[in-house]
Amino acid sequence: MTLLSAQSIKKRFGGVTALSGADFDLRSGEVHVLLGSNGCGKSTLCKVISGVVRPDSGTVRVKDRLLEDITPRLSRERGVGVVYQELSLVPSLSVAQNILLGMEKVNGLGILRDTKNEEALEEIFSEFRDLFPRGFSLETMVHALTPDLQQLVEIMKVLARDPEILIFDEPTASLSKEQIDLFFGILDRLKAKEKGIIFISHKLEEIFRVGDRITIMRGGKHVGCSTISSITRDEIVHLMVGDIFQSEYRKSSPYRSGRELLGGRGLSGRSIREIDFSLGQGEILGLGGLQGQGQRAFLLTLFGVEPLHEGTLEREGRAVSLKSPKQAMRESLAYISGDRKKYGVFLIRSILENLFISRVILNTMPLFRRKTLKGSADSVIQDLGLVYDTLDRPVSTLSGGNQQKVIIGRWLLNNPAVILMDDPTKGVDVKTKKDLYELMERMCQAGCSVIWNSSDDQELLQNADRVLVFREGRVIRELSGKDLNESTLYRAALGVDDPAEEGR
Amino acid sequence: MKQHIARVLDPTVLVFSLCLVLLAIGQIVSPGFAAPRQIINMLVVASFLGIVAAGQSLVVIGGKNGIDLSVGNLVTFGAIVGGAVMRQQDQRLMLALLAVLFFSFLVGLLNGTGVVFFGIPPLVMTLGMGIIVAATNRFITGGVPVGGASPLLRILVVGRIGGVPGILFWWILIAVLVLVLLHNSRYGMNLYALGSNETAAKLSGVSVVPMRIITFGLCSLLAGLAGFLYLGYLGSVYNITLGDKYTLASVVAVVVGGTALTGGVGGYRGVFFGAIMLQLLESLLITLRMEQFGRNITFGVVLLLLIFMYGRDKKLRM
Amino acid sequence: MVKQFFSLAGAASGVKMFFLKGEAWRLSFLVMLALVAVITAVQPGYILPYNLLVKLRTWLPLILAAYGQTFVILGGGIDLSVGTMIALVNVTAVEVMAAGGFSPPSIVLGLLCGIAAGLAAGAVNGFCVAYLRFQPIITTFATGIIWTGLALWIRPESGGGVPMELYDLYSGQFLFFPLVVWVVLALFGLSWVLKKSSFGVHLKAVGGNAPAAFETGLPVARIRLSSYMICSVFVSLASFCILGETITGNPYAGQGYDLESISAVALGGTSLAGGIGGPVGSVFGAAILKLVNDAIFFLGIPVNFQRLMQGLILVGALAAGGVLSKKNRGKSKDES
Amino acid sequence: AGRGEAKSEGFVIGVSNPWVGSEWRTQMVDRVQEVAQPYIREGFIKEVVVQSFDVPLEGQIDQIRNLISRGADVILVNPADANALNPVIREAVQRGIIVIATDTEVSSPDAINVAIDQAEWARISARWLVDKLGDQGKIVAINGISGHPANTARVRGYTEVFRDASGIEILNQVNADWDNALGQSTMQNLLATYPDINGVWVQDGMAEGALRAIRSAGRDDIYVTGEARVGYLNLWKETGIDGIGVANPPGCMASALEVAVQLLKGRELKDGVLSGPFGNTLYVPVPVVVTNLNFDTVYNEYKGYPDYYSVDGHITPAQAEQFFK
Ligand SMILES: Nc1ncnc2c1ncn2[C@@H]1O[C@H](COP(=O)(O)OP(=O)(O)OP(=O)(O)O)[C@@H](O)[C@H]1O
Ligand SMILES: Nc1ncnc2c1ncn2[C@@H]1O[C@H](COP(=O)(O)OP(=O)(O)OP(=O)(O)O)[C@@H](O)[C@H]1O
Ligand SMILES: [Mg+2]
Ligand SMILES: [Mg+2]
Repeated sequence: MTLLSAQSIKKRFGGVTALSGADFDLRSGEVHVLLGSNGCGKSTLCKVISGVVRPDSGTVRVKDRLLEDITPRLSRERGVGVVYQELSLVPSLSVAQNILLGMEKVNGLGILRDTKNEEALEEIFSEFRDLFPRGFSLETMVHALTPDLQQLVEIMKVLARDPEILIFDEPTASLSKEQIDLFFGILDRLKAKEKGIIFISHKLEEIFRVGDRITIMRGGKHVGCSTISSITRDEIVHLMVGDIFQSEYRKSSPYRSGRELLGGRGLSGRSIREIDFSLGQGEILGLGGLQGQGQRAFLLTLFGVEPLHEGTLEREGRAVSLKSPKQAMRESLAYISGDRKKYGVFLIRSILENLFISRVILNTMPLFRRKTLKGSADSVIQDLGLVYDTLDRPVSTLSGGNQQKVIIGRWLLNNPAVILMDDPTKGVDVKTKKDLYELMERMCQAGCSVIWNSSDDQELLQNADRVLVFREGRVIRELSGKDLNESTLYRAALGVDDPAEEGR
Repeated sequence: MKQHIARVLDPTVLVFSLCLVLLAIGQIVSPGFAAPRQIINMLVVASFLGIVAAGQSLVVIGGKNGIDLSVGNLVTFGAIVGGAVMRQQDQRLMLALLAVLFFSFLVGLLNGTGVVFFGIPPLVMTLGMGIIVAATNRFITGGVPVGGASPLLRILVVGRIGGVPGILFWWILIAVLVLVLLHNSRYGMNLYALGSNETAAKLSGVSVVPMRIITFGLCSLLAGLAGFLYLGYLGSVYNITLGDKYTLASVVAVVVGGTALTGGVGGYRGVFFGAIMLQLLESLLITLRMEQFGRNITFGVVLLLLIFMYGRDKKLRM
Repeated sequence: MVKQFFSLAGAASGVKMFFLKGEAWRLSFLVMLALVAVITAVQPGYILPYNLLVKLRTWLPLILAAYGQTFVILGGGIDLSVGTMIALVNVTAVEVMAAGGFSPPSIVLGLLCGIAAGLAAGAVNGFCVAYLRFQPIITTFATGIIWTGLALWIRPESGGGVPMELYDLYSGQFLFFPLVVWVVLALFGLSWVLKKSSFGVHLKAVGGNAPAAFETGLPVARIRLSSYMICSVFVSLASFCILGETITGNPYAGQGYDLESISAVALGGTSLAGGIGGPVGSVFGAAILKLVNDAIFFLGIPVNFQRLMQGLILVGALAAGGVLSKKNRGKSKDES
Repeated sequence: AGRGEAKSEGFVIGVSNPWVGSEWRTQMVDRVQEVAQPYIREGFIKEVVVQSFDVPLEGQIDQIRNLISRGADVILVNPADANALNPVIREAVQRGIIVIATDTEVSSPDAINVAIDQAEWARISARWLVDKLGDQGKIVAINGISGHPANTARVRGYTEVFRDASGIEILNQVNADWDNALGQSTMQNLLATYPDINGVWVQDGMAEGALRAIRSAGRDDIYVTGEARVGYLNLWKETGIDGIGVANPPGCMASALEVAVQLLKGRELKDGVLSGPFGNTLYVPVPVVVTNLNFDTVYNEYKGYPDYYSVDGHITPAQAEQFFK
């Protein structure tokens, strides 16, 4: 039975088209996987279904009933439950309050019926109890929980509503292996109860493990729908990225060992442990492994944001202590993040300001003329192939890819020696990606070095001269030369070859 | 097309046009309202608010619920300290100015420290600091103001060059400095970055803590300076609540000038005209012989309309 | 290693829970008791039931205003118009009563009209903030100006010939206990109800993370609107207390109550960012503000130091609260 | 101790002042303490306890209650409202406390008021203005806080006078909240709006602001009323205007103290000395009216005082006795 169908949904955010006519349907008793590259509109589609985003056009039907002017409240009443990618928890409320939020059992006066509520909580929590630390109480405030536990709370919250249609937007991204196993167990049971499940994940093995059908999206609409059993990985990837990605890129000039630009011994911090590394001039050092294993923390530590608890950091042989981004900038470090909305861009400010903020901070003169700034940006803008109208426009009028170029430009203006890149191609299209790869190669030839964290293994292997594989905050392997291939990387990331891991 | 509309609704343009409209209405109902002399009079009255609002806009642009409710008391403080140090003597003018600037800056640093290091919301931190400053005012004066403006200060403020009183030159000078500070200085670029995205600002090298503290300092400093100039206008301090009216008025001028209380946008151009607009409106309502209640209601409604145009929060449902 | 991490987090959350379990008012309660003790030490008569009762009568308006303000702040807003709303309610009630010659029915009608005026004002505030998404601070400041205008329109100056009976009513007894004692008891009762009700949780959810509350399906706008309207009911009651105490129709009644009520809320341990705290603390916060004044008077502190002490105590208490809550504050709503 | 018998440890005098914003109030409080000194020395008065703070109406009620707790025998209040304090005054009087209101009159039958007649005070300068203008001309008025009883009485006073002078036209009346600075800017506005003003009726510190505005607009053809404050007198001297300054004495509370002393001594008021709108007011005379006729004398007497100082006066014990049987 078709539980849900969405037809030709369109949605634009300002200048960006998030959905350009997406179709989707969900049957009862299936896990329907939604797949597509970053920014292709998966989350937006889910939000349209749940009423958080109001579509420009298109229809959503639940059990053949048209949902008009959907609000989250309405969709919930019609049996839709969503685990949002960015979670929808209230940090200052307790776990129990969050789980039951909006569906507490009350008496006629609006007073909570404690025993009933507790029963409901117990029922849901019993399954998850083992995953929570000993002594954990449901009265704990959500903000005190680690991200993985918060994710579990969000899952419990949806289960508590016992919806017929469940949407899970990248729920496994921050979960550990045991947590994921439990989650998949739950999915199986929901399936058995004839619920319809939409599951979003970027991890192909998960998709093949639990999916029944798959819809692949690209550029805001679906480009294919099939049962899992009748599709191969290659076909999926092909559908996801299209034909453009034929020309295999590979960093051409190999790393010529030169001076060490940056090096560290025994670096430990909040989420990194005893990391040794050395970065030679002209080298691209990749950071790999599963996501969230300390790669970002490592970069942020190098950039002076996260505190370094132990170990020494050397810049061209000189011991340095970097306590703030500003100090790191003075040592010619640059930090480019792919999570530009949060870490990079000043959406409401002009392109000019976005470009020059760091340059101006390093200037000796505290004053400047905007005209002069504009002039001095020319070469960098050309280098990047930035497309813009005037530099005084807010950066939010640019597309994501161009916004990303602005951030890269910001750092190029500082003539960096070491570029730290934190998943810089997130939500960037293929052409721009390729431009970026070539730019980095040119930078390396000009004497820079790059440390490159990427969640895209393909990208990592194509660009890096060496890859440090992270696991639980440690570097568990260094790959180079012929080891730079997907299977080695994958095995290392999962700890397959690591004798220490075997006993676990 | 959309961009076209956006440009028409540019707060500075809007507020400026509103000023012209108010002048026109005033001139029609009461000929002479828009006479140069009257305009200058209104500008003089607006100037003090304009200077206080300059500081206020810095704090607001810096974001994180930035607001300074101690400015009114600092205006009084500036006038009182200025008068007490100057004791009507020209040779003590510089000393008095420096004292005012130094101590009001210090108050601002304390505000900033409370906000940054103790996590006190700016609203209550500055409210509490306002009480302390008011108390200090009382303490300095013992309830009875001491000293007064020196002749030179009076000339500098109310003396006229070509019919234009000195205070307007000072205001323009301060406005130019603030505009340069906001749009052509490292500080300004950092401030806007901070207000629009603190995390990104930090990762771009902005020193968040000093920036915030200094911004509160500058705000207080400008309020103190406004008080000092006000002393020149008044001659002596008669009333230890004389600055109170500037506290919320400065916030209103900031909002009317198109600087969102959420931070990161706006600037002094709009606020400059915002201060003038408020004064024009006030004058017009008086000229219309509108009774107090009518003035209040009109004023409130105009304010709500302006908020409707550009003082709104983001939608929850996108 | 992972397990170890968990238990650390668990211990930390235990410490945090101690402060955050909605018990921030404990601190304010202690401060309040301490102030009473200090005053009693120099003025033993202070703690006599008669005196405390009389005190309660003058404090009640601020207590009620702060109580109402708490709802708005918990929901993520702020109301700078409570002071002028007090005036609007006051003159409305007095005018209606006067029209009826202060007969008992007209008094009841006057009170009802007063509440209606308050509710209307609260509804306008709430509508602008919740549905039109106006920024609360500046919006309620603007509406506050309008309330003053309306109050002046209804009654340009104070007076109204309110009979002494109204005072007798306010200071009188009701079911063996003074009326004001009942009111305070009712406030504590209501706090308990709020804590135990789903509305209380929803309000905090909206104040703590409005987008999340919305995504969860809570009627965010309606909740914010009701927070303003609930506030206006308590503000109306505050206005009636002032009326009972001053038996005057006064278009300037309630001056200063806006900022003072906000200070009381902050002193009571409620986060001005919304989502954390509760109205009980505000009762104590309001009492602290009043007690500080009394302490200053009875300790014989010179007039010129009084305000200084007041300011220092306010900032000091806020800083202490800030330090405490900084240790256990939730990730602030929008880190960006 | 009841009235009429001296308390062995002396009487306690309470002072309640709900607004500390102006120097006039400071002078009022200072003056009453000064006048109490001789009585304190002779042991008749034990102490003067002051509650002086910016408070709203209910705050003043709280002040009075604190004074009751503190054991005051007399409470001198400068009331913020004519009616609002009646209940608390009754509370105090029921406990045998003498309550005297000053500056503004309260309607409570339990208290007496000792004050100058604000309406008459306003009439003095209004009459002067009419006189100077020769019964012909356009004037504006700058008032204090709208709704404040003293302001209302004053407006009533001058309105009567101007109404009776047929050739006088009031162009506009604006409230400047007894704020010197606001007075100055309001005057600027008015000048620009009405170029043909002949006279300004203005009071309090606002008068100085208004005069400054008029002078800096280069107008010397406008008659201005004013209040006898040192700053105003200085400006008067400096500009050489033909002016008037009517004293509104901060010493009124000291006068109230003198009356209280008589009451504490057990004396009774003569019949018929009480008058006023509520029939409970003891009017004391306006101490000084400064015009060009006596300007130099007054100026020389007050020359050394600071600008904010009001030309003052209060009744002497002997004058107080005149009111009593
Ligand atoms: N609130 C918003 N305002 C503006 N643009 C938005 C908003 N939400 C999403 N977008 C844009 O819409 C597009 C689709 O985003 P969406 O989050 O749906 O992608 P996604 O497929 O979920 O990506 P990911 O795999 O990274 O989660 C993106 O280009 C994004 O930048
Ligand atoms: N939080 C936000 N608020 C407002 N607008 C946003 C927000 N996030 C993204 N946008 C809008 O999204 C656009 C850029 O987002 P996005 O990353 O989706 O671009 P894109 O379509 O992926 O472009 P490209 O193809 O170059 O990657 C901008 O036009 C901006 O208006
Ligand atoms: Mg997504
Ligand atoms: Mg994109």
